[in-house]
Amino acid sequence: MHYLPHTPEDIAHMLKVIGVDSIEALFADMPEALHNPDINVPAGLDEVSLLHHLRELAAKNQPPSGGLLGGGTRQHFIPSVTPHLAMQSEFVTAYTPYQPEVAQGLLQATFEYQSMMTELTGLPISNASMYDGASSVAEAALLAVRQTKRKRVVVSTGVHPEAREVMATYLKPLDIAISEVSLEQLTTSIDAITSQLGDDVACVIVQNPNFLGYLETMPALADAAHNVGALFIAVVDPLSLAVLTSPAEVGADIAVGDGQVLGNPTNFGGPSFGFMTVTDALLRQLPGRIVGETTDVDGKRAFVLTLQAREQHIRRSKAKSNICSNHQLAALMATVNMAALGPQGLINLATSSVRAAHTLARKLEDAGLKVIPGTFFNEFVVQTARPATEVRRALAERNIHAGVPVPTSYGLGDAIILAATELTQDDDIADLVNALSQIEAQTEKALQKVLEVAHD
Amino acid sequence: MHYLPHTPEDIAHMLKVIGVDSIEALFADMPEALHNPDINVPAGLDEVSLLHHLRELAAKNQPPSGGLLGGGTRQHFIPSVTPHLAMQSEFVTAYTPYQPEVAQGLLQATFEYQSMMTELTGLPISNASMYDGASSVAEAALLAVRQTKRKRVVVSTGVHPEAREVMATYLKPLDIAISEVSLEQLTTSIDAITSQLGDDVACVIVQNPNFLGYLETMPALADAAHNVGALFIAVVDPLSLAVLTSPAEVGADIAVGDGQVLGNPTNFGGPSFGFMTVTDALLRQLPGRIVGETTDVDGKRAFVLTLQAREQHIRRSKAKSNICSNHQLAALMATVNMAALGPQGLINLATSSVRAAHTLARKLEDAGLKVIPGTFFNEFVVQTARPATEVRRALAERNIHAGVPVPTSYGLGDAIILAATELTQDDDIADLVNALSQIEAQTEKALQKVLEVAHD
Amino acid sequence: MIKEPEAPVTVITNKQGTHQRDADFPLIFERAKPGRRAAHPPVRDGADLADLLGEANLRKTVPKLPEVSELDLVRHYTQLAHRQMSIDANAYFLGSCTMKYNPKVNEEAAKLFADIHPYQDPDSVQGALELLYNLQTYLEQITGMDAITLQPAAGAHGELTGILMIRAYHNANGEGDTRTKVIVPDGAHGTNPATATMVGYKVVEVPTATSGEVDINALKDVLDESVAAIMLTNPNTLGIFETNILEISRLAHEVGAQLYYDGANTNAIVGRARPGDMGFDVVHLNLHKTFTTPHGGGGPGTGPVGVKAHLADFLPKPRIKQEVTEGGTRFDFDEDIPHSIGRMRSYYGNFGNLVRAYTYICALGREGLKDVSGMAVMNANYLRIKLKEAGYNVPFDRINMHEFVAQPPKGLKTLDIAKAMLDYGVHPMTVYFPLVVKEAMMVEPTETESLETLDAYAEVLADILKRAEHDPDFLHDAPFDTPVRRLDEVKAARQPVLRYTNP
Amino acid sequence: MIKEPEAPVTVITNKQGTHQRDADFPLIFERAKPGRRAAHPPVRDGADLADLLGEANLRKTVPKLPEVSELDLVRHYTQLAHRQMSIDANAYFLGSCTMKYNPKVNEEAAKLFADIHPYQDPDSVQGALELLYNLQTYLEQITGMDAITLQPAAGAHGELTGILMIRAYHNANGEGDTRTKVIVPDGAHGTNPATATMVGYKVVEVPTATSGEVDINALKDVLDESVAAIMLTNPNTLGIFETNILEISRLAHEVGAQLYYDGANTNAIVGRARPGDMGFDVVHLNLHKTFTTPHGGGGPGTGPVGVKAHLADFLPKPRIKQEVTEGGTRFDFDEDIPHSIGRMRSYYGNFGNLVRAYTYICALGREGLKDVSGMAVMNANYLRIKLKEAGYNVPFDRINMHEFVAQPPKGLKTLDIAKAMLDYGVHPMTVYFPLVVKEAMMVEPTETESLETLDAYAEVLADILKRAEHDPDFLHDAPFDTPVRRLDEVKAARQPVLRYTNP
Ligand SMILES: Cc1ncc(COP(=O)(O)O)c(C=O)c1O
Ligand SMILES: Cc1ncc(COP(=O)(O)O)c(C=O)c1O
Repeated sequence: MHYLPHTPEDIAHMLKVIGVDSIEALFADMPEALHNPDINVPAGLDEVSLLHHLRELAAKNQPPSGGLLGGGTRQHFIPSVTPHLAMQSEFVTAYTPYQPEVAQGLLQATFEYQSMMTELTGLPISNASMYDGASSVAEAALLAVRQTKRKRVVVSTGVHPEAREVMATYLKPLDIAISEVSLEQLTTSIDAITSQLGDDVACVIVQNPNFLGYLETMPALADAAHNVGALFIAVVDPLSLAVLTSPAEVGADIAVGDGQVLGNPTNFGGPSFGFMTVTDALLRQLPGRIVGETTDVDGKRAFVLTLQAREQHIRRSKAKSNICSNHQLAALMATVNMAALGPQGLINLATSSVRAAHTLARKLEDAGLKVIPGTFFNEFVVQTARPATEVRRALAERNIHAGVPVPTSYGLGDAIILAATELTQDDDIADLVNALSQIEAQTEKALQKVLEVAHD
Repeated sequence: MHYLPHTPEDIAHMLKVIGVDSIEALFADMPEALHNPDINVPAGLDEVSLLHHLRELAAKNQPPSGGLLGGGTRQHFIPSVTPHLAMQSEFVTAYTPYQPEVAQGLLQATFEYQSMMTELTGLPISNASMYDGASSVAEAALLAVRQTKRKRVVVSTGVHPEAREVMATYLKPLDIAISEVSLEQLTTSIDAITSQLGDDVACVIVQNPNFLGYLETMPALADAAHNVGALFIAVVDPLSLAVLTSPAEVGADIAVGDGQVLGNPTNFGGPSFGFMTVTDALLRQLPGRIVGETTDVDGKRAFVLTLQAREQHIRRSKAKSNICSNHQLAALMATVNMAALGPQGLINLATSSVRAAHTLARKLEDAGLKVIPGTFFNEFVVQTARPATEVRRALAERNIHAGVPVPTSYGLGDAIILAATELTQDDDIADLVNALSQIEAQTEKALQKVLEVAHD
Repeated sequence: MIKEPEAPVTVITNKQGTHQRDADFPLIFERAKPGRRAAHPPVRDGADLADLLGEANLRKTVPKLPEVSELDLVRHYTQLAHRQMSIDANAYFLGSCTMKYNPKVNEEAAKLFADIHPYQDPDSVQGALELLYNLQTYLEQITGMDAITLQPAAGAHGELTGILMIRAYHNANGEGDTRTKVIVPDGAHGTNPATATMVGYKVVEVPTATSGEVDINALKDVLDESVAAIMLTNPNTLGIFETNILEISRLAHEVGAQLYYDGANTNAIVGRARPGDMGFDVVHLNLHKTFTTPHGGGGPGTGPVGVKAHLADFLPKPRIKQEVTEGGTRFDFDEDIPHSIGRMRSYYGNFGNLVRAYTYICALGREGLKDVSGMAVMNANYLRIKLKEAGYNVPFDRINMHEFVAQPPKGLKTLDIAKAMLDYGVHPMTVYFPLVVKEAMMVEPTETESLETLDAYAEVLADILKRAEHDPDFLHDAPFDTPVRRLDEVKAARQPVLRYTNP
Repeated sequence: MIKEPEAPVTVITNKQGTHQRDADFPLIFERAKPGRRAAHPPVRDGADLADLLGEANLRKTVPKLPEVSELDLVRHYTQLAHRQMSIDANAYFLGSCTMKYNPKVNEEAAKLFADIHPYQDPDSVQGALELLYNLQTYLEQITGMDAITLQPAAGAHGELTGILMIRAYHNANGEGDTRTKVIVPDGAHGTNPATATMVGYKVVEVPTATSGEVDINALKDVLDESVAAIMLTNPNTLGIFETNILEISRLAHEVGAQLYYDGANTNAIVGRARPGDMGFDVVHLNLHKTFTTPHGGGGPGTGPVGVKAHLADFLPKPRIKQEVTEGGTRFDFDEDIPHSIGRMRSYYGNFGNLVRAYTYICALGREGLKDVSGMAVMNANYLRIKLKEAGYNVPFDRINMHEFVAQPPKGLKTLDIAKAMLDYGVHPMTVYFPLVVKEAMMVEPTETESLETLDAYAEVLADILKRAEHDPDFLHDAPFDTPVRRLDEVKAARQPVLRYTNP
């Protein structure tokens, strides 16, 4: 199939107007050698065959249910009204709103987004969105370096491992040093952080709830950072902010994170969006687009992209970042979704998730499984007898999708992260507890055997 | 869940303005005895539980594939763009366009619909849609009675049995006689029809392709009707008109039918829509809404509901029909779909269906099954050794959904109608042929046994 | 609000062939060009159709349908959507139409059932049948009737079904020939008398009393053994509850007439009172009103009908039955209805809408349904007061139910007010219905509208009166800002142009 | 085109508190009221959060998010959609952005994969991995590169990925410290120099020759062993093909510099020529341009990067690998990339968009892709001629590729022309870019636009010049018919108001 409107007559007429006698002639500027490469891509399909092919591929996936998988992306309730409104084609097929008179739809929705994110984080300034949580952490570190003119970054390993990897990738070429501070068991130790601090430190980066799901003592960590004149960067789960103390309240200068949990499907990890909110002092250092309020010639309120002097299309090599396209549509999904749920709805989601997770943990303990104790939000760690990936596989074979492997670097041995959300039903919990118990039991038996064998 | 905006403060304020002290007080006009009936309906659900319940119900259905089921409703290709455009909420949530200045969207789309239906049928006048094919047949018969002032209707049993039932229901109270003319084997016999004709006959109604799928000799039947001053009503499959001679060409005065095949899902039989097109002479007798072209005060072209003097809201007891709501949205689906496919696309669908059906028939014959020979479009009859519903069940158990039972009234014994469309793949055909052969074979064996038993 | 493209349009379409700012919006035919195509279906090769079907059966000319690219198709119907008011974008308080919010979750639900076929083996559609069976029982409960058919495709179709059953009932009692009349109030909707006529009955109109209710004495005068049925809407089309309903029911049944309930106004009483308890023998519901299936620009609607036990044998076939066997429960079609009037339409009704209505009922539940009527009636009464304050006249000024009828101040025309409203982005109320009120403005805000929207609506109507005082002409010239302005409807009827014809 | 409701809005929102025709459109916050709610999630009872999480960790104040009913929510965002131009409703010829039609079937495809989780067992997402693997191979074929990463989230992100790999490559060759510069043409997109800076390189700009191509002599002057990379767009941002590309590639490689291809303009050559064959070492593609994933009002985009074999060891991880075993083929993540630069983002890229792009490539196939560039280039050249006829100036007047840059006639401002276009329902072209042309009007019609739309677009631009002659002021005052008119952008920047604050 194709999407071309051209009839043979159209083509003849247009070539005539242009004054060439063939399509090929339009490509005369291309060196001979480049023409007609042999591109090995299958022939086109009609729409029925196309969807048939895609449905076959989709049938080879088993979408999880019950919200048991976490690790930065979680399945949450998205009301039917959210995608209906956010995915209206006027929004979906528009470009960046560079002509404000005919882009008030997106500009105002983005202003609403900024307002909501500042409400959640308590910090007064938000940009219009970033790519994802991980790259937002990296951009936040760069911002801190620009602002403080210091070249070392202190980060807790409680920050999502992939976010730390991305930050490392971004910072390396700029010779910015990264001091990673390992968790003590489950949380970040103030002493460990402090021991790394000095007047060369641009920022301290801590995630709350941390990657393992446990809560950090954010205010103390923020103070420690400020004591050496470093910025404190809080990496947060925006949904958790419906009930947890906000980054502003704990003293953060910058809040960043991934917005998927606010109303985007899990999408195999993308697209979602990253967010960044900052204190007034950091406004001019903020990367990415910002929408501001103003008036038109008739005095009517209107919205427009503003403070663009920070951006690449104006400042080029002196821009605060090279970001151009952001993740506006995913941020719009979150905007509509937050308006649909309202504060109470968000609080319900957060509260129900926490309760479900704690119920799950208790039931696992009752079943004799090794839940690592601690104050966790809606994810927590269970130690297993078998390697995490094997446990996850064994669960998947029972059509239960759960168990994010805990990297060995955390020194917790074989362990998985379990999550729960408001979508987790009691039977999801029961099934998981049974399945895990079985799997563990089998492993124990297996180990027994090995030992016996060893004995004789 | 609920869809109410009222806060307690709103309610208090509004009751105060109204001057009553409770909601109950607003219902004081209702006799005491009526209040607080005990209505046994379950408690409300949140959205997640609601969709969970509906998905469980949906999981108890097995949607057919391969377009093998016919009988007035068939699965056809509907491009993704069709529902996207037709189901825009501005169309979906609008009422009948009684305020034309702000309803040009639906009015123009309906005008386009009327134009397309007149193109397909060749008859110059179309209404804006009816409920379905069956009720359209009944309304067409009533139209003929009004126009000719005659009180007998001649109808071939080639017309869909359910359409004939509906017509009988509509005509009975008005003492309009119905003369049913049985098919001779597969098609309507001119002699049989003629033998029923007289100057008391308002119309002759014939379906082409008929219910069994076979083609009728429409022109001759039309002449026969006209010879006695009766109207000729052609019940047609609108998709077939992409390739078959149009009702106008065969001499029909009225064309009616069901529009599902033009771009609506099978929907377990509804909603689709009925259409009716007529000759100029019948315009003032046409039931239902009609959109016409005119200009506004600035001379701009505009569209408006017109000739409403035929309708119930103006003429009340003297209206041509009591129809008010029609099936506009389903007609819009067809309008967008016809524009998406264009004439060539419709011809492709029709041609591919015919070829698929004839291929299926040949392969069944090759396999030794009893296809009743004749000139059929994309449905045809196969005689079976077992009762039709049992055969259909046996196929369903093999997850093949096919085999519309042929009513015994057709005197064809145990028989099923098979269909094929452009969605029918070669392996759909192969699977059906194999399955049917097996089922028939088993039955033969079973019969053998019975006979043997009988012998000893 | 954004203008639809003009030049891309006008250059292609307008008669003068030159670009002009205010050109006609093109028809899809006028955007077309031979050889273009949006959708690409699969194509099966094979024999020539002439060989398979016979040359004589084949059409000689290709139907002149539009040929457009997918983008041009999308632009056309997206722009048309922008030329259309709707509940989702505008306040739309059409009296008698119950333009309430249509939940998006209903649409998700309908998609789950879109691909099943009416003629597949019943055991392969047990989920659909179970849903229909549940809906039948819920609607029995909500209406207080003994049996429900889900078949009718709209309210008027439900009326036809109901009156046909009443006729069949009288026939069965040997009164078919003696009962020749159907009584309807002068305020009745047009479909009521039209339906009676379709069933061969003579229509007798009874006037409305000063109370706004049926004139009960006038009713008594015409009520006798020749009456087959009385058709009532309760609350009636003035939005007033018929306080004498129980007596009317008694009177009707005394003379052996059947009482028919036009359910268009059920939103006023849903969850709080039941037509069955009022003494009605037959009830139709408009699922596209009270039960939130979308109006779709005029349809499809759905008009299930409920009856009392004595009429159950006359219901159209098939109904949905539940069979409880040792193997568990199973659902199937029930064709075995002794004196059934027959079929009202093909298959089993507008299933897609039945799914939507079922979804709505399950979402709200018993208590939720009761809140619907409570808030609907409160909204309507509040708005009645506000319109009075704004200077409008309310002829039957008493506590109303879900809707009320107002009039413009002396000298002003309802039509002009309605047209003036369009420039405010607000859709007018139902106008010139019911016929019993001159210059009728029939307002039904429904329960899903917020206090702010009601106040704003009242302000618009107040503003129009203020402006009319200063500048009387503006009322006759409005609207000014709509895609097209007032239309020449006489021309449309006198020289009907009902389809596009290639130039 | 239909006005959005004014009164229902203004009464709630406008500062004066009284109804006025031209009131501000409300923010969702201004439609809100405590206690309202649109969506109804399930709620799990259980322990107090204070007990589970500790009082100290809990937020003291509820975030002031809007509280609205579902209908008010729907009205708000439906009306906002009506205040937004889009490809689906308007001609939208933004140069460099490739605003082509975004097929609806892509959206259907994306829905099929929306619910899988990045951390589930790879064996439970084989379909997704197979799709990604296929897409990697197709993009290798289309670009002529040896290996592809699908991770980057946008074009600029792809640039960063590519330049980081080039840096890692030079480091591995012990040239990390000596190669300190990246060369970009003065016509380059802002992301190119910005990216070089982010990787710690010094940016050296080379001028554009009178031909519209890179000034090759100027390039030679700055090209030496200190250069890490040259970043080019080909065709360049003037829509002109760099005819010396093969020589440039030779020169670059002679001094050991790497050649980077900014793929934003791939629509001009897709299916016909490959950056790999031109000698580029690294390529990024904008799937939201050439491969029809929607722009979404600014994103999400997707920027896969392709490299030649010598750079494959530096690709970010993970990539998708295929394992052919006796048990059949299996797909998995490949974390084992020796000198990988690391990760560019979480998980595996913008998967949802990768599905859309894959759907598009499968739909068109090899031949279809070739037609895309053919028709895109033809459309652009045709429009160039038409704009010249209309009186516009084309500085580099030669056969262009998929886009071209024009200028208004002497004395007129591009900004004024752009604003005037809005009243015709036509979106302006890209303005004031590239910087090498004064008053630049950068026009890219794309292949999905029809001849009629191109002619209409040219007519609009001609009409604007005609009107400007008779009435010069109109140009400075336009637009007149848009939801809002020209904005005070200085005020927006001087006194930034960047969020709603409760009054
Ligand atoms: C009072 C009344 N009765 C009957 C009807 C007819 O219902 P339908 O349009 O569904 O046929 C209506 C619809 O407007 C109505 O308002
Ligand atoms: C030439 C060119 N390069 C790079 C980019 C940046 O791409 P993205 O917006 O996807 O980051 C663009 C986007 O406009 C562009 O036009």
